[in-house]
Amino acid sequence: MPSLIILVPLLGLIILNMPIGNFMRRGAFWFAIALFSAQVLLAVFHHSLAWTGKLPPVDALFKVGFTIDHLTFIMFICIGLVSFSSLLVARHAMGDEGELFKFINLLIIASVGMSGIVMVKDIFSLYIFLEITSIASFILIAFRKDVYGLEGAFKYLVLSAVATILMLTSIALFILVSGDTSFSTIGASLQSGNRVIVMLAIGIFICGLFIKGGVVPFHGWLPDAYMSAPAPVSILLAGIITKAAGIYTLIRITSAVFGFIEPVKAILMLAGTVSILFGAFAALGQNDFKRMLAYSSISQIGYIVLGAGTGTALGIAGAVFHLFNHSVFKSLLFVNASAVEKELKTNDMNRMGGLSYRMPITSATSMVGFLSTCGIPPLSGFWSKLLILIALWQTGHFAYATIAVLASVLTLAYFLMMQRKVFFGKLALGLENVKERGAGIMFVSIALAFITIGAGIFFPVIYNNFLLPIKEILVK
Amino acid sequence: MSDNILILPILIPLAAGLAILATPKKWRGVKEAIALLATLASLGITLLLFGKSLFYSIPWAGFGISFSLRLYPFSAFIIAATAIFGFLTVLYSSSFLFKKDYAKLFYAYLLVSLSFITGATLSDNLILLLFFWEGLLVTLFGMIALGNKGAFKTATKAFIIVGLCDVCLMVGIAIAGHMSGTFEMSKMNIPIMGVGGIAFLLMMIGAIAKGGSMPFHSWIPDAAIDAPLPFMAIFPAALEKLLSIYFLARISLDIFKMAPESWLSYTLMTIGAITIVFAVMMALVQKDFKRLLSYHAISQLGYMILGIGTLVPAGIVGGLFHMVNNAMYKSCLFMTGGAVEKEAGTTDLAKLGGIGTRMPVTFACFIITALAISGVPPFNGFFSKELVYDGALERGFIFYLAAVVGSFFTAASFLKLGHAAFMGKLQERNRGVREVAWPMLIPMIVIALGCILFGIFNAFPLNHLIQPSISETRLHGESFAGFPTNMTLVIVTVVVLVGALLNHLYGVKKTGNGLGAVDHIHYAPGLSWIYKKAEKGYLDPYNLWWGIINVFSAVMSWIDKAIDWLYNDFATGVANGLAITLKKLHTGSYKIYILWSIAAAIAILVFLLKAGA
Amino acid sequence: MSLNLMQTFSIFGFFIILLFIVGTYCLVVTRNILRAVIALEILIKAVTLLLIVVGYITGNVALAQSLVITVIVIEVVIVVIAGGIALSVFRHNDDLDVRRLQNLKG
Amino acid sequence: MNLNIFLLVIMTLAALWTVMARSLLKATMGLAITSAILTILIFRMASPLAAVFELSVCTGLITVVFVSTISMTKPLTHKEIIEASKDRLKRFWYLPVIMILAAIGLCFLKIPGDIKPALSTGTMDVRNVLWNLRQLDMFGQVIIIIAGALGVAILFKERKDEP
Repeated sequence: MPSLIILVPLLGLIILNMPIGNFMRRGAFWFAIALFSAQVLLAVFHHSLAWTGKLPPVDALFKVGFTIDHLTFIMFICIGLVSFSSLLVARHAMGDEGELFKFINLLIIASVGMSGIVMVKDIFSLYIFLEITSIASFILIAFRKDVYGLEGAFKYLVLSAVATILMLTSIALFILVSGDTSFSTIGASLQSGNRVIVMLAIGIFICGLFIKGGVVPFHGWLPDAYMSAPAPVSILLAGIITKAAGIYTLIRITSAVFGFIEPVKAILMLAGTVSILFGAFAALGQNDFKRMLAYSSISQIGYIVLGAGTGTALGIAGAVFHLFNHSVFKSLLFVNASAVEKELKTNDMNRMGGLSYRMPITSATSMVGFLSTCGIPPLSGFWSKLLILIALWQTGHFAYATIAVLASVLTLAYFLMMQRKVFFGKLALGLENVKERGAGIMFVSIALAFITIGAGIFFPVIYNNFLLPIKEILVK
Repeated sequence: MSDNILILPILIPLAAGLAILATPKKWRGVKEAIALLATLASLGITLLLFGKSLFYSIPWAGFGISFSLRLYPFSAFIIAATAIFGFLTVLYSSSFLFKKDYAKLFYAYLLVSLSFITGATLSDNLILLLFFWEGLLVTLFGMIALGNKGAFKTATKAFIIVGLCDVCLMVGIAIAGHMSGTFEMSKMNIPIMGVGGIAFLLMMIGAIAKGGSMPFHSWIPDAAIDAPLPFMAIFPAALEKLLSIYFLARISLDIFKMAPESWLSYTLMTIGAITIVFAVMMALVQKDFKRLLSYHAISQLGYMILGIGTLVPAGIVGGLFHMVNNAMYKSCLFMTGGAVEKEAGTTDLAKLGGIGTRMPVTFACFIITALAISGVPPFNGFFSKELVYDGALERGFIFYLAAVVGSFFTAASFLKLGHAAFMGKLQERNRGVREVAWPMLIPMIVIALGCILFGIFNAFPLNHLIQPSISETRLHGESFAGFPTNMTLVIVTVVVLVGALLNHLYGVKKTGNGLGAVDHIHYAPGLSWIYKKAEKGYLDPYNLWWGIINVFSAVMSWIDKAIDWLYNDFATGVANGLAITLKKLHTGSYKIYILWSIAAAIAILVFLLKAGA
Repeated sequence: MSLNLMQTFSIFGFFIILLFIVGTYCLVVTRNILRAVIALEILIKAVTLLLIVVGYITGNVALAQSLVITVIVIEVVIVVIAGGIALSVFRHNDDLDVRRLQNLKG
Repeated sequence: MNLNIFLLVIMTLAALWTVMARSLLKATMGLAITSAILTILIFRMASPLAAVFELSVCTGLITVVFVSTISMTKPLTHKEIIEASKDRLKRFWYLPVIMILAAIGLCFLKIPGDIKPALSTGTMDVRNVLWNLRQLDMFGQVIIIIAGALGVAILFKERKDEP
């Protein structure tokens, strides 16, 4: 069953590229919608089956088997949500049918990569799916072949290749001490001496994942890539790709392989805190809408890493929920940024102003997104930050908790600045004819805003049914 | 009666607020009607609930965080007061804001705030309380931001100051919950020692900052100018004081069981005394109706903090009674200010004057409430202040002295305000001033009557509202109703008030123009002989006195500005500096990024090898 | 570890680290996009060698081989993409200088 | 073993030459040579299949990719090459020094004695591993090749709006 989640898109990809005339090209959008729906349905269906404990015989195609638990389920939901958003925005943003067709192909490949990342149980397969996702992202960033996109793609490619090399080195060292590449074998062998090699391997792997996830100070590529990518690609990158490739993997690998040992926890928490502060301060100084959102992403990634670094069930639940929330509200903000960019032909915030008069829905939904980012109750961002804070408090990390809370004020500061420059105040010159974007983009914004609000209001339900069971990944 | 009726006073205003948001702008009068009905309904329910004790709890977020509401005399009394003020403010605003663009948003925010305040008051769980408390932060921001041009900046300032203090509250709650193992307030009992003291201090900061005590006050005077007036009449004047003092009383009397010997008691009293004196000094030199009132709103909070901080029965009862009284006369004073603003178009005292005859009802209300705030018998302010004096004297002469000095200047500044605004010669630009419409008058009259009734029949509020709110062990069975028993204190008060009057008359005679117009004496014929007597002496001492006051006020205003600078310039300056530095570090070259990564990777590896192997 | 295998591992490790230094240095110092890609190639060669050596001394030759084959395939695709990006950059800038790829900053 | 050391030395020198070579074409040649020596090493490590892949794909295909990319970009004039090489020398002569220093440093570095590699006893055929145990990797390769093809289609195509 789980292998269907990655096999169906491959099949779809092959069907999509069959030389059967222009028919597939035109229907590519609806085909992709159907494909993603199928993928999400499979995930949900499988999840409900896992609940009752009645797994159908896992197909014999992939002997390695897959992990399906509550964590993967949440990741599937995120992947589905962001892919849908990106697809809908692409339909409006892409120039012609041919471009859209290529975009959809790459989007499907990226989503296969991410689905693989969240399911695999083998460290080398993990590397392969990371590469699939990364390669799709390089091409997507360079999609328009403008000079900025190429620059962003090149920087991402170089840093990502370095990360790949680090991870492969680490995999080689793991093979040296365990003789295999599956999570369970490596995890079991880490206890048997070889401390130096093991620590070296763990450190190198974490560094590689930090590069992929954009944790400070490994983040250099991230603002450039987010900023230069075409609108739907920014949504995809910011919403899910870096989270799945870097942060989810970090949580999974640490819980399944390394174990939450003290030095690893210390590194995660320190890196998380540095990211929070660094990202927030850097965001404060930005004039470019998308670049500011990118730095804000770095800051929010910091919260996730900080929460995961506590190593407690609560901290990981908070981190995963923040990951979900971040996928939703950062996609929302990037969707709105793309709407603004498309209308105004610029991302410079100094040339905007008063857009709330002309684009009320974009303005209101951004407000929801940014309030959630700042952790204002009762939006969902509040709850995830609260969980992370409680976890920090319970584990006795008072200083980190204080910094995390104070950084919320910084978050508020830069988002207030953004909101004032872009949406409030007097209508800037030359923007009199700006209109709200098409219904498709507005639909995406409104839907994501409602998810943010809904996840906040129904937090107890989500918490008890989806977040609390995540602690099963800690039990080995 | 089923327990879940407790949700209604929270849900009704919330639903109404959301409904107003959904109403189209063009439907004139609909939003006012919804707001009035909703506040009336919640008023009815809270009155129905009055005197009952209910408890309602459903599991909520896990970890012992349940949605638990507790109604007992204290909270019942606060939510009833909230509902009354809510209703009166909506009534007042329905006329004041009638044609303003932002009326819709204002009503929505107001109703949501009412809901949150009721929720915060009822909640028995600290996390739930925090939830409502933080929600108030957002509506506070929203309401201030609705005002005029500078409002956004003021709103940001308020948001940052109050938000930072709320963070303190959050940390305090976390410590308290950690120490007692539960977040249910009725089950908590924490000794004030070591970490417990810190927890109390943090929660206290959160509580008094909501009310706007020094040094967290600086947004209130700005908001007085920038924010919509009904906001000032209900928030800093009434509801935030109610909530702030309610929570302060809860933490110091219920959760922490403070004893008078505790150092925190002295901390509280000192904060109270400083707030009283400093804020009133600032108020004295203000030249704007609303700004002057806003400093008094800060100063009066000092009496309540002082009263509760004494931790002796008289002080606590006095502090709580003062909270009610202050909410009444201060909101009424702001409403008169609003009436003046609506008619005269300004609140600058230099441009007002003599409009008392044009607006007799407003003026009458102003006189009653000004007398009440100055502590003139038999108005309500007198009785509560006497109780606070009593408590303060019991704990230390210096605190009593601060309270009396505050009283002196309060009286002096209201004499000045009344004179400058309502008496004196009618200026040309104010010819068109007329009495305001009835929806604005009714709340003022009701509250002014309340001030008289709560004064003359003070046994009713004291016996039925205040004293039941405090546990019997605190009160030792005493009752404080009736005329104060300690006649020495009464005589001192009267002397101080008379002194203030003399001082005022003298000052007016001396300056002869400007804000304290000379002619006012003739409009108050009963007072003219005192004035003549006072003329014969004290000339130079007065000048000297005034000089000292000016220097003192200048120092205070400098401190005020320094605090302002800290919030406004220093913090943003540091943040901007860091932001620019970080911007410069990102040179755009991938090589730099690789070098960062390598350096960090080496650091991580060295750390891991040291720590793990 | 038997002495012989240990010695093998040390000697190979020595040269693998040297190769890492060569690749990293070139990656950081070069001014040409294609040469940066070549530097990445050298790094990947070093990793390939490491994988093979590890497979050899643990006796997991088959596993190491299958991993290396996959790594090689991925390596080719990355080089092709990087070449494509270099070519597109050339069409814009008329040279391959990485110093002209610093427009996104701050 | 001695042959292995010899090959490793040659490979490192080839890599050095690749990096320091004057023209891009020479660098590509150097990379191909490095790769070829690596092939021999892999072969000597009892991994013939991987060696074949390395030889055909890395030594062959990647060189072709590089050469074709270089030929599509404008080659520098002779004068420019000389200018550039002077500049290169300035930047790259540190590398041999660093390498010698690192080599000396590494000689003193003791490999920790407690390394216990997980020795495998079973002998499995590589084809068996590849096709029966690691099908997921094969699946990944298929997807990656599709992605690469799309990349070629998108990135190598001339932009329409360009003159």
